[in-house]
Amino acid sequence: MLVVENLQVSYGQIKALKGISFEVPQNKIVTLIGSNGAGKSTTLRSISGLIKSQAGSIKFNGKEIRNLPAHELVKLGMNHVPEGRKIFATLTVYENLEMAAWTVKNKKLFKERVDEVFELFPRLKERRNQLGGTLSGGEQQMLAVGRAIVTGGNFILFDEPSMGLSPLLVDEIFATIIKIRERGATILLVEQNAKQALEISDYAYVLEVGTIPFHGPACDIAANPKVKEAYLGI
Amino acid sequence: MGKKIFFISRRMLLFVAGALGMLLLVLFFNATGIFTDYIVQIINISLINVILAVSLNLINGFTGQFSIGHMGFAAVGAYTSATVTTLIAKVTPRLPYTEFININGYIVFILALLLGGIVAAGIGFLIGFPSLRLKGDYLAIITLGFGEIIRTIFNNIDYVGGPRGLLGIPKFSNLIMIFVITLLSVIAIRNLVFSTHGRALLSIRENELASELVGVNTVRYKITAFTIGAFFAGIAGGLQAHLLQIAHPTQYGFLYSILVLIMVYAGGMGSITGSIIAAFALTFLSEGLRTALPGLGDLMHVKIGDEWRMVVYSLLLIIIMLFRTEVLMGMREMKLLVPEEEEHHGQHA
Amino acid sequence: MDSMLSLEKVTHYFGGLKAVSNFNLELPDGALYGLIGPNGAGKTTIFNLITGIYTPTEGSIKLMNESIIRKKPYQIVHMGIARTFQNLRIFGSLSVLDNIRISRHYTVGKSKHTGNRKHKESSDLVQTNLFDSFFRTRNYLKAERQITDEAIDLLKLIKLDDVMHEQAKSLPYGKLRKLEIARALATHPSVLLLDEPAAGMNPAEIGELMDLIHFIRDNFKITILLIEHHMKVVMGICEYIKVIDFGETIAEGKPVEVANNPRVIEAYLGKEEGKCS
Amino acid sequence: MKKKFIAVLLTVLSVSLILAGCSQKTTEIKIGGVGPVSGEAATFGQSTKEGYELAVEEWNKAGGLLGNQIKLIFQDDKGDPTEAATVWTKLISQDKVVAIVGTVMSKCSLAGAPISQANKVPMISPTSTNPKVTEVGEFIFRACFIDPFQGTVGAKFAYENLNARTAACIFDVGNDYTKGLSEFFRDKFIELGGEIVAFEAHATGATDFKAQLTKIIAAKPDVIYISDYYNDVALIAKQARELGYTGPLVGGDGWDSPDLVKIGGKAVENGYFTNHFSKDDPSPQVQEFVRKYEAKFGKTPDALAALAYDAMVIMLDAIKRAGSTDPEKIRAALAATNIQVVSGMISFDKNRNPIKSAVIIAIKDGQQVYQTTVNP
Amino acid sequence: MSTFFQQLLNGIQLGSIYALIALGYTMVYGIVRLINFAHGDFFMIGAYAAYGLYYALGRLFGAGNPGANYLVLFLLVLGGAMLAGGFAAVTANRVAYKPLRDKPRLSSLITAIGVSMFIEYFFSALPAIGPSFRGFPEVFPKTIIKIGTASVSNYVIIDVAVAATLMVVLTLLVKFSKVGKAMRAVSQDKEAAKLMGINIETIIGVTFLIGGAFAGVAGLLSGLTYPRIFPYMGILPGLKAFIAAVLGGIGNIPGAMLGSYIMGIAETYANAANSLIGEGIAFAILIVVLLIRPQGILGEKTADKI
Repeated sequence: MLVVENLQVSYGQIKALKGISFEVPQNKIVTLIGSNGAGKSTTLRSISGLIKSQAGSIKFNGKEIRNLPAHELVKLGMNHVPEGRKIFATLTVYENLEMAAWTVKNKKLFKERVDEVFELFPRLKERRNQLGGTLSGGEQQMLAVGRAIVTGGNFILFDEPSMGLSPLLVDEIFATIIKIRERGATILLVEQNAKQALEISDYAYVLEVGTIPFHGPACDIAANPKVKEAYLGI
Repeated sequence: MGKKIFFISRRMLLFVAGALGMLLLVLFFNATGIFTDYIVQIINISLINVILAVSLNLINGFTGQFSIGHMGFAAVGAYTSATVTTLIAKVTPRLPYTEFININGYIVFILALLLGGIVAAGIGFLIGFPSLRLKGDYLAIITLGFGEIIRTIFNNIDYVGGPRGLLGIPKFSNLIMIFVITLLSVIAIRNLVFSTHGRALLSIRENELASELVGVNTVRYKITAFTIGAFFAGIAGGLQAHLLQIAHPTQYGFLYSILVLIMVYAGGMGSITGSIIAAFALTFLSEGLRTALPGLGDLMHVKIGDEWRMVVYSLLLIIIMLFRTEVLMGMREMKLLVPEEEEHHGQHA
Repeated sequence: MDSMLSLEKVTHYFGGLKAVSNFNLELPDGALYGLIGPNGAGKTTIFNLITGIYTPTEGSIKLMNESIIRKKPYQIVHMGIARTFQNLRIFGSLSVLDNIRISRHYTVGKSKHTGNRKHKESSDLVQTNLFDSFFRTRNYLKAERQITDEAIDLLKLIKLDDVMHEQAKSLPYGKLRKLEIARALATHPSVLLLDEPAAGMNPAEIGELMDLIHFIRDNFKITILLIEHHMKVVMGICEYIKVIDFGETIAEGKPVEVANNPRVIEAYLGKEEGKCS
Repeated sequence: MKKKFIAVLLTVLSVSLILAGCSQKTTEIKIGGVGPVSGEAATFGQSTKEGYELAVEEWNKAGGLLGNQIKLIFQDDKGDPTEAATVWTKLISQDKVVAIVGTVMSKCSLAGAPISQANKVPMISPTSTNPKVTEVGEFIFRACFIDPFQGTVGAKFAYENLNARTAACIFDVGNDYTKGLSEFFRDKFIELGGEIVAFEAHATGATDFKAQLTKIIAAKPDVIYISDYYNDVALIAKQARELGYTGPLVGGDGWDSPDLVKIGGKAVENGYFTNHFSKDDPSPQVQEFVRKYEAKFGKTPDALAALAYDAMVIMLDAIKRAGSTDPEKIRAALAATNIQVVSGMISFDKNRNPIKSAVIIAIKDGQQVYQTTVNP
Repeated sequence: MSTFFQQLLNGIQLGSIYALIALGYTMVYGIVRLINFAHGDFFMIGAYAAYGLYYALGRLFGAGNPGANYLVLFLLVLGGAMLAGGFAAVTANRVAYKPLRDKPRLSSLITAIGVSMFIEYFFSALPAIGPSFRGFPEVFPKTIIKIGTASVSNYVIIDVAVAATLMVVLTLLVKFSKVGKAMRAVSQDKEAAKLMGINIETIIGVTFLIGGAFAGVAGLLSGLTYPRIFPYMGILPGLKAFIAAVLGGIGNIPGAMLGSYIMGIAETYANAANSLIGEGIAFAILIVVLLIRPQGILGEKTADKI
């Protein structure tokens, strides 16, 4: 579904991605793991059009999408749940969902999806008129995921969905990701919490300072001592 | 060089010599009639603008603060120095003020200028305080407000003429005087910028928090930048008042402060060389259009009146901004302004 | 052994949110301490409290038995605490050398500062003031040369002297991290706080970094407190580790003890559910 | 390096452009004209420029000056003293004009006058009322009244003809002309035995004067003296009427513009102002001027246009009488001026201020009506 | 006491006009963090458009007395002023600000100053407009109403009513419409907005359009109330409105309204108390407020993440 080849991104003179290649097959969960600053977020951001890449190719359903503006990609069905959640703090929960439905012109469809979100996260329903900024970290993450559901893309990029959440919440978020996959979506997941990410993923790529030294099925990677050593540190 | 307290490097000597050479050249051209008094006048105004731009650059470009009320300081300097000289001119009417060589007059003038600078520095010191609490646009607005308040105050002091302006100021400013003072101001600011204190200012611009956390007293240095910037603006104001022989509240309004800001920006934030070039270029451009536009009109057989001059000027400004954002010098300096010992080490390496 | 830096019952609120709760820390002289915990656990907040960016709601912070609460950040630096940042805060458009020279700045123009008891040479610096700068007096040049020489020496020690004339922002990431450490060192600290020094480094660079940290501790005889995500670094170099989560200490001890603490493993590394095994 | 090159190129270009202006023809007599045609005072500069142009065109049609055609070199001073000083040096040193007519704002004339004086280039300002302007030296003249005269005449008129015993003033705090008028009005009015019940200022460029007017009206003056220019006068009058004031309004020559009634409408009825001339004056000079001006520019002239025209004519006449372009001779001729221009019979006193009578004009049914003439 | 009431009315009227200008300033700042110095000139353009349209319509409907239905005429002129102001703002955004979006903020600021200068000098130089003052027509016949000792013209009511209506409309728009929510979303987090599929340039354009249209209306109202227009008329009200916006907390819509009324009323009372220094009062208030509350009255503090 998504094929990335030799993607290169630089910030000024600093090369953040030095030509990485990977692919995400239909209806799979693929995870990119790696330490802080390895270029995980940069990868997601260049795929979803938030930053410009200098070279390479990104094919989405066979179409070259490299350096298309982000809002166009949303129309093509790509959703990006960004790092730090990026909830609109002065918009209510419901309004946040409305914004997520910017490209959804069908009102009925929107209603259905909102109901779906509220079913998935009853906490959000309780707080539907509360401002985004007043939610707790976990609720914000739920909202961020909820927004992706409302937008209804079939390809979702998750950037560190577990960051700053208590273990219980992390479980909940990961469970949701699996549910979203079950609904037919394809997922590219970026995580620091490698163990759990690997558990729910089908395939994994390890990112290390702008390169991918190795990759493989998630279980293999989890078992790979080199990963443990380089990434987990013990 | 033994026990000398001051150290003047060879490069600085070269810079001063070069500058003085240019001065002599201008004087020579003026004497032979190649440069009319008009050109000299534009040079005078450009030089004053150089002081204004370089001193604003110290605050905005080097320290990263955002002041847009710079002419307020110039007003303080102009009014203070001019009040002193006009007063002295009144009580000692026999001092031949208008003569070319007039040692007594010049001593009075220079002391008055310094006084103007010091009073302006005092105001700058006060205006520096909001910079401790406010950043960016908010600081800009406060400085704008202070500038306007200063103007309003002068407008209401009848002793200095109120809206009539302060009149009868002796004409002490001439090319040589302005040139020398501009040169000294530029050297002083350059010395400051290329010093440990200057690096402290730069570090505030680069990252205020990091600056504080490597031990720079950012509070003190921000106020210092405002104070020194104001001092030189005050000197420039004094020079201008003694050139035009009038100080008028409307000369120190918001629009003029903005023009200085444009010079700083166009030349490159954090480049003394850039400010110098931009002050000259923009002053000459605005005057050049006076001649160029009617000439262009003749070519096209249409009459282009003087009212179009500022239209073209502002249009050029927009075009420059759109197509050249790191205008002119960026942050670089011409070699002569970089101390030898800093050539490789310095921030402009 | 005396305690170099001590935090007692430090609590800090952001609005109603408790970011740090009842936090205690005793840093012995010359220690190499690690502070770990998941993202958002409050580690950086502790650094901000120590360096005076925030004032704790409750509790005391003492450097060599002198309270540093309510001191300005720059004063705390002068007293001997230096730090680096999680997100680099380099003076990007200045040269590498200037980045260092700025740190040496505080010794200039100050007639009296608390100074550092171990680094007497800092107070031997020639004092200069604005006047000296304006007129480039001999006194000034002497001081300037001293600052520059010291800065170059430091860069040589840290092995950044080959790039000292480069504009800082043009350096590769790993070197920027090093530069930030060097810049902190240039203030002649007694205590050095490192906020995720290994973030964004590749394994080779990380190895170098670990050596560097050891080297710094031994060579400069300073106390180091380090926040790090990279367990290899933490486990590899720290003598003692404190683990916090949600503002509270959940475990502490020697690396091996901490690494095997189930609470730590769960909080920090995530729960293992065992789909793969 | 490219940037530096561009910068140098720009500078060189500008310098050469300026230098290019040096080439000159000799069959013309060059007269400098100065006024603000850009910036906030542009509207005054526009009228002034038109006044100059009309006079020069007329003289050129009539055969020019001393056998040569007159070339008017008009320059914009933007209402900025710095620009004025530059313009003066340009006209004198670059364009080599024999005389300068200008400029509008006193602050600009004051920046230009010392340069004229030092270079001995005769200058006449059409409208700068600040007494200091001509005090700069013997080469500096003006074509308008100075502040004290008009203020005094206005006060006398209000006290004697309108029988006002209490008066209020409103003026522009940032404009020396309007402030001066109000101050002299106040002093004279008090001297005559009247009482000033309110003396209010407003900011330059303000459009809302209700705060001041409310205060003025509460003080119940018999007359309000508005020393502003017509555009402000119209607004002030409107707002005063809105706030319920019905009494007379008095002002100075700044009122004289066809736009006063256009903007002010009924509000300026029962208004009186002192002026240099009345455009309804049947005298041939006035009628001729109004007709020609209307023909050329398609609008009725205001006081600024008339004074600019007069100033130019006075200067041209002096050069003609001097019979040469020698500055000293022109100066002497100027000092001996005695001609009939649009604003009356003009001669200069020893301070080079015009000795001329003022007229008082009333506004009735949207028309300017000549009331009376007051001699100095 | 009676003058106190009269001055209050005066202040409210002035505040209403400031508010319409300040809203545009604040909205644009909120969304692109640009102090749009040319905003005051959109106000001027609105006034000229209304002026031109009025006479054009007058010619259409018969000279001198353009139609009997003042309300229709007023609404037409109002529409014209809004369109002109909005169009000018959108054009300035497209031509001068958009290309600089990723550049340092100061370059757009300087460009905005350039745009402002250009519009003013250009209008002044244009023979069809020229630098002269023009009288603004009385679109409505003016009547004076006496309330006790205070007297009020129907224009005061029109000003306040139009401003209030527009402010209510804007508030509703921003609060409830999808575009309004998108405006809030974009001003808060451009990146997240992009990820929702919002074309932020469109939203920025809409913001300029609304801001410019409001400035245009303010131009018309100002023309009606203070019937004198000229190319430089936007500078001072623009500056004052800008200060009002900062006072209320720049980027904050209710703040701009509040700040404007505070400015209008404070300025009126200050002028009444001592007209000589009344001019400086706006700045004095501003400085005092900002020193006490740097983010403005209703502004929110933005924390710098360390």
